[in-house]
Amino acid sequence: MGDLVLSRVMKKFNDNVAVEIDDLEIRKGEFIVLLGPSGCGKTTTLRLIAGLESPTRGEIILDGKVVNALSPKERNVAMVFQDYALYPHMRVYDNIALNLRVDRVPKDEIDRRVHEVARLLNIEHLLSRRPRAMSGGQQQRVALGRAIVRNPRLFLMDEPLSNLDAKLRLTMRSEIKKLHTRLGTTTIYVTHDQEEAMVLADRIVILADGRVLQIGSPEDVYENPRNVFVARFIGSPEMNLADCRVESADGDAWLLGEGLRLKLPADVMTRVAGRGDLPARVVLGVRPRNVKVGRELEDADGAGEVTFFERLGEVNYVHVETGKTGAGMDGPGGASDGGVRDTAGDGAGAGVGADRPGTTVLVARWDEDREARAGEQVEFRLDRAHIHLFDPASGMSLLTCGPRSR
Amino acid sequence: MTREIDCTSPGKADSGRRGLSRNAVREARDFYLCILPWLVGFSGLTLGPMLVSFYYSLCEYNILQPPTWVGLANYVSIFTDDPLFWTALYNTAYYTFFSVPLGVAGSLALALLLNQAVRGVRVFRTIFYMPSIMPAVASSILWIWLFNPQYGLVNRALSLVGIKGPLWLADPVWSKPALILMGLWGVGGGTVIFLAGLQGVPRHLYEAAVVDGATTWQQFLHVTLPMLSPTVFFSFVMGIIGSFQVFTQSYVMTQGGPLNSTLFYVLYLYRVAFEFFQMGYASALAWILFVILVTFTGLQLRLSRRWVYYEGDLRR
Amino acid sequence: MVGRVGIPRQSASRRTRRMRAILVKTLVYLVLLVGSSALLTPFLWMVSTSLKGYDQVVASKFTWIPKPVVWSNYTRALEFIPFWRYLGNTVLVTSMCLIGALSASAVVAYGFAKLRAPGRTALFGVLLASMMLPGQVTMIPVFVLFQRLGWYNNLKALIIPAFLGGGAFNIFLLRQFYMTIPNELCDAAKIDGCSNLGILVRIVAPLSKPALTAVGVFIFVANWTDFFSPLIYLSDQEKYTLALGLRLFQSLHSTEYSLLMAASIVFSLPILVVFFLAQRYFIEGVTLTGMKG
Amino acid sequence: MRQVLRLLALALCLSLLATITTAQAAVASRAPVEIALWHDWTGEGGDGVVAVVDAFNKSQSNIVVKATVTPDLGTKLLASVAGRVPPDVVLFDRYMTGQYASRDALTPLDTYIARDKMDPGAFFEACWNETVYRGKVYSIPFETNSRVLMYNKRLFKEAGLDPSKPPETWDDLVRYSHALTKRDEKGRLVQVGFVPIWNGVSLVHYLWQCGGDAFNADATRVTFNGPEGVEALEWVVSLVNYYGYDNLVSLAAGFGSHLSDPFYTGKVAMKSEGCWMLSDMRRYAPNLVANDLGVAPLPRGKVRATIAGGFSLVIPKGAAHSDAAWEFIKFAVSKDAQILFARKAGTIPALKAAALDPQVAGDPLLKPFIDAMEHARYRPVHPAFPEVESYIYQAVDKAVHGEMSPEAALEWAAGRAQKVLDRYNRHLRR
Repeated sequence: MGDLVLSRVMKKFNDNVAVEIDDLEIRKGEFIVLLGPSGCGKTTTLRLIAGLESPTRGEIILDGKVVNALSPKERNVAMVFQDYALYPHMRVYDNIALNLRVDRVPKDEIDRRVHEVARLLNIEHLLSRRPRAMSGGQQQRVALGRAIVRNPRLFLMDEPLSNLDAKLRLTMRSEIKKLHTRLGTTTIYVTHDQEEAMVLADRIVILADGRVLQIGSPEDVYENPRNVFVARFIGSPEMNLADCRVESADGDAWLLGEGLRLKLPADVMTRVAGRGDLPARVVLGVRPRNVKVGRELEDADGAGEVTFFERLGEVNYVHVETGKTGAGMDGPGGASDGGVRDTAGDGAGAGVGADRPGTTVLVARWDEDREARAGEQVEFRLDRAHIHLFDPASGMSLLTCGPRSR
Repeated sequence: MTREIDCTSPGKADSGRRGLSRNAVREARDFYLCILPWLVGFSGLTLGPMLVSFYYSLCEYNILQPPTWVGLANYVSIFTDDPLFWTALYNTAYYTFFSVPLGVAGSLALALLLNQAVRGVRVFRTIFYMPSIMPAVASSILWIWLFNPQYGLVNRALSLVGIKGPLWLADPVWSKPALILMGLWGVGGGTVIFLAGLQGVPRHLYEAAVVDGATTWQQFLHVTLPMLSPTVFFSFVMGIIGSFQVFTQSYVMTQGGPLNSTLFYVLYLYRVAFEFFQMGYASALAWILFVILVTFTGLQLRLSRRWVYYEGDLRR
Repeated sequence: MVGRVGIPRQSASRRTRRMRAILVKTLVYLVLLVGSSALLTPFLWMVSTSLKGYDQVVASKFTWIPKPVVWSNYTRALEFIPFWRYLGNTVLVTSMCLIGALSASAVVAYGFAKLRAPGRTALFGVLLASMMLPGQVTMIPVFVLFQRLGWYNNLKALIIPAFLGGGAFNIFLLRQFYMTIPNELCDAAKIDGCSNLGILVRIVAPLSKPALTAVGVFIFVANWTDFFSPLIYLSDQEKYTLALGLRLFQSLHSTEYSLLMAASIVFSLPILVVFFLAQRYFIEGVTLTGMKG
Repeated sequence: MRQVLRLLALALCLSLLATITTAQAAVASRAPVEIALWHDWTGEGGDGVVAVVDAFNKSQSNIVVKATVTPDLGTKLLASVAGRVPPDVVLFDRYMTGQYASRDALTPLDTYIARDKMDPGAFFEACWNETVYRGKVYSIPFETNSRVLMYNKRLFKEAGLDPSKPPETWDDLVRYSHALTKRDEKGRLVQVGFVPIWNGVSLVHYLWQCGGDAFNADATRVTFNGPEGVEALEWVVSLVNYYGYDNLVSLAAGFGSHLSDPFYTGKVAMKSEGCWMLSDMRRYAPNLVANDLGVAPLPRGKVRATIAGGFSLVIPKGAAHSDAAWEFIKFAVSKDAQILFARKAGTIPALKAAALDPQVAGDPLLKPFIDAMEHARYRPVHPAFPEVESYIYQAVDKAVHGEMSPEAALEWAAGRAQKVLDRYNRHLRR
């Protein structure tokens, strides 16, 4: 039994369903991240757990007890708000001490605990300031302090880092992680930043339109996205997706897309869900890091023209427009095969925009030391072990997972 | 883009609407506890008298004797045979149409002025607030003098720019504008509300606006005004309710004249009730005014959703 | 606008900015001075009249400075009516009403602004509607009601209603201000274990200090100057308030102008003092709600 | 069982009530009855009321009158009658007697009058008649006032008029007014003679002087739009037009003279005024009173007429101590009390014997007012009259502003007023 269970929980505002979660179990001490784009219901979920909203139906079970009817205080949860929600008229000390005062904790005990927390968060020197007179990072720490000081059963954090600048965000991120390790309190953390989720989470819950799309460890959701949405949402740069036709030739399955064709290896075929056949069309997904690009590659899956070189310093990426190439491609179907040639034709003129129909942009890691030039012709090859196939109609993954956590 | 489960089935959705969760019940209980004093006061001291006055409006009632039922006769004669009713309604609408927007704008402008960090601003604020507590006798004497066609300051000022001022209070055309002008003298009361409202505008919003290169005017338009919109809304609603019930100035200064040009609705109602002892008829007049105001306010409430911004609005 | 131009022009722009600031400030002062002297005129006129003898009051040529200054008008004014007794009554009624109406409206407004409940919108409409019937027609029924309740000729009639809601105007005003307080603060307080009363007392009320002050001033002024309720509910002259006592200076056919003005000034002074003291809250709480960043 | 309980409770209540009332009665027999008198007189008049009350309280030991000054007396009285807590006796504008009596809000006093043989003839006729509604007496006149012409002798001299010969007729009044009018180089008025629309003089006043009246004898028709009314209004309008309405407005108020009448400052040479102004005038314009004030009967149109207003004492219906109240009324209209009040307040006693007593009539300034009582008229004792009069005022307003001819304005007002009168009469008959 988990520490926290959401069972058949639904929340409606007027007639709009904001959240509908059939089953979500969170174990004691876990760091769970609710991840999703804005408006997906993650904050509402958090507020339901906190007791700030009541579910329209369903049960919220904390430690085996249904807590629907309990107030936030009775649930003993602490929450860190996106805008910190520090009380502007109170000094930092009072901000942190308020919940202890409400609980009628003795004065010297309050004093001891506030200072302890302040020490932990390095804000002892700020105790007599007012929130307005502090930087965002400092306010953030105060907000954390307010949550920590009461030893809650659950930490709820609602995009706590979104108002900080990039650098501070990284610092606070690691501090939150350290804090969690140290305190071991079950934490539910809401964010729309997948990187934050990957770094912090024990498990990630991906939400869209109020529903859970996938739950899993960071590497699980990264490696085995259950559908296109998750696939695109997790990982940066985004996973490449290409519409492909499936063709069988000589008992092998081939994928044919814009400027690309590749033979599906046998191990992928065995992972096709239900061991059935692939549909006639699929969406092929592959992460940029799993695409190898070079001037001339052995066993290239396709070729294209570099349209953009993205320098990030540590890692560099190229954008390759497939299906835009001077050379024809070999393949079992010959020149007439594939959508590529149907629309783009051969030798399409230079200067054509990348969004031109019939071409696809493929983002790939660039491992060479030199910069790629725009207009450069390259070949690419996909890492067969890390390709994903999705059903174009439902968006669901067509492959069963490799290492599944659940 | 993709969905795992497809959408709601209506049956499910309905089951959620029935009843409230315990937390919602608790919140509702707290709500009713909070408003209890008002609820008691309203139902005990306001609702009863309101209903009684409605009953009176269907009666011939002279206060001194028990009312006698006449049905809709009062309403019928108000609408069919009472030119003064229309006069009073027109005068009041005229007054409201000008005095409310001018009053709101005036108090807001004054509040902005008095929110500046200038030396002695407290003294200035007190001075500007003074007219709204000035005893009616003193202020009416003052304004009668100010509006004096020959010696009054208003016309003297006008003559400086070559305009021959009107008779003001003694001229049926200018008496209402004169009273509107006089009403603006008391904007200090509304200013207090705006001053309080200005304290709620977070400074960082201005900083953000300055960074975005906003001019003072743009800052006002895009920061101050939206943040003050609840106060502006309040002032408009109260302004309309108040000015439809305007009474004292015309009662003290012009007694409705000249030529009934300052016969405002409530002044007329007052006369009917307390000079002619026709409380039934006056009550009918009051209920017509009530319906007008309820309609107006309802309209304002509806419109307000478009332009009033509440930082702490509740999701429902 | 000026802040955005390039570096070479920055010093010049700074100068224009300073010039503009000075200009604006001068303008502000000018407007304030002109405006306040215009508003002060009647008050000075009252002061001047209050210090004049009979002959000067009606002199065809108005003089600002009385000659001689008749200070005794003030002592006479205070003796003309039982001033100190009326002052005591007024202070009693006003302070009770202030306590009652301010606390009641603060609580009721909190309900309307921050708590969800079925019927809330409708009740708010009723609250607004309750201001729309002119008092002239409800006066008699209210009088009869109060008389039946045994409040006639009793200060209860003036005080108890203040505790029952504190007036629709004040509730509405405070509700509008509460609405501008971010809900996150209330949520945070809920998480911190505050009850709704706790949220009101610890969070919402302190953050609404300017608005509460404004409402307090309104309540004070309204009750201090209220003439009508004491008039119809009190029949013992010993129970009269100052506002009512002030009317005793005006008789049917003649008026003691100097005394009336002297008494009016003494009557208004407390209001001005209260306002002067209270209004520091209008600027003290500068941007308390600076929430973000 | 429940029945029995209810009966028991009832019995208990009744016995309690009985105990209380008997206890009260017991107390009452020992202590004097306290009765409440409401009035709205302050200043000299207020002192007068206090003097009479004090004298009454000293004169006997059974009744104590407690006088309360109530500003806005009308409203408060209405509320208290509606709330069934009226005072025992009220000093109120006699003009209101019809209003209240027709609504059964006053105690008819005929039994008391008969019992104590009070003589109606001892009072000025106009005063007494104004207390009679449908044959019953509802109030006892306490004081009265008439209107006379006050004029400034100095201005008369300056204009070459004989201060010892005030205007006798309307024509004189117009002639004098022309002579007394001064304008500056821009044509603005600096001084005027007589202004017929000032000092709250109703058209009814001029109507009477033309021999007309507002209603016919049985108060079924309004008659103010008859030839007398038209003549009166035409006269008023022509005099106003002579000055120019705009000019009059400009003259009416200035910063220095707002506190009192322009008569004090010599801007107005003649006016119609009641005796109540005398105390104010003595206070604010002592020199004028001492040296230049002339007082004469109002000039006549076809006949002489003045309005006689004033205050009466009434006992509201439902008053707790009407007998005691009557005792006070009797005292208050006794000759001594009447003289006492008149001397303090400077008004005319309603009791003729008091008014003609040298202590009162000896005042040379008051004497003309008392003399004028001979031609005194009073407004119709009919509940419709205030509303009817409001239309008469509107007619004057329209005519003075030139919106309608006097005739048309009166015709319009009569149309509205007749409806009002009919409505009241219909209702009264019911």
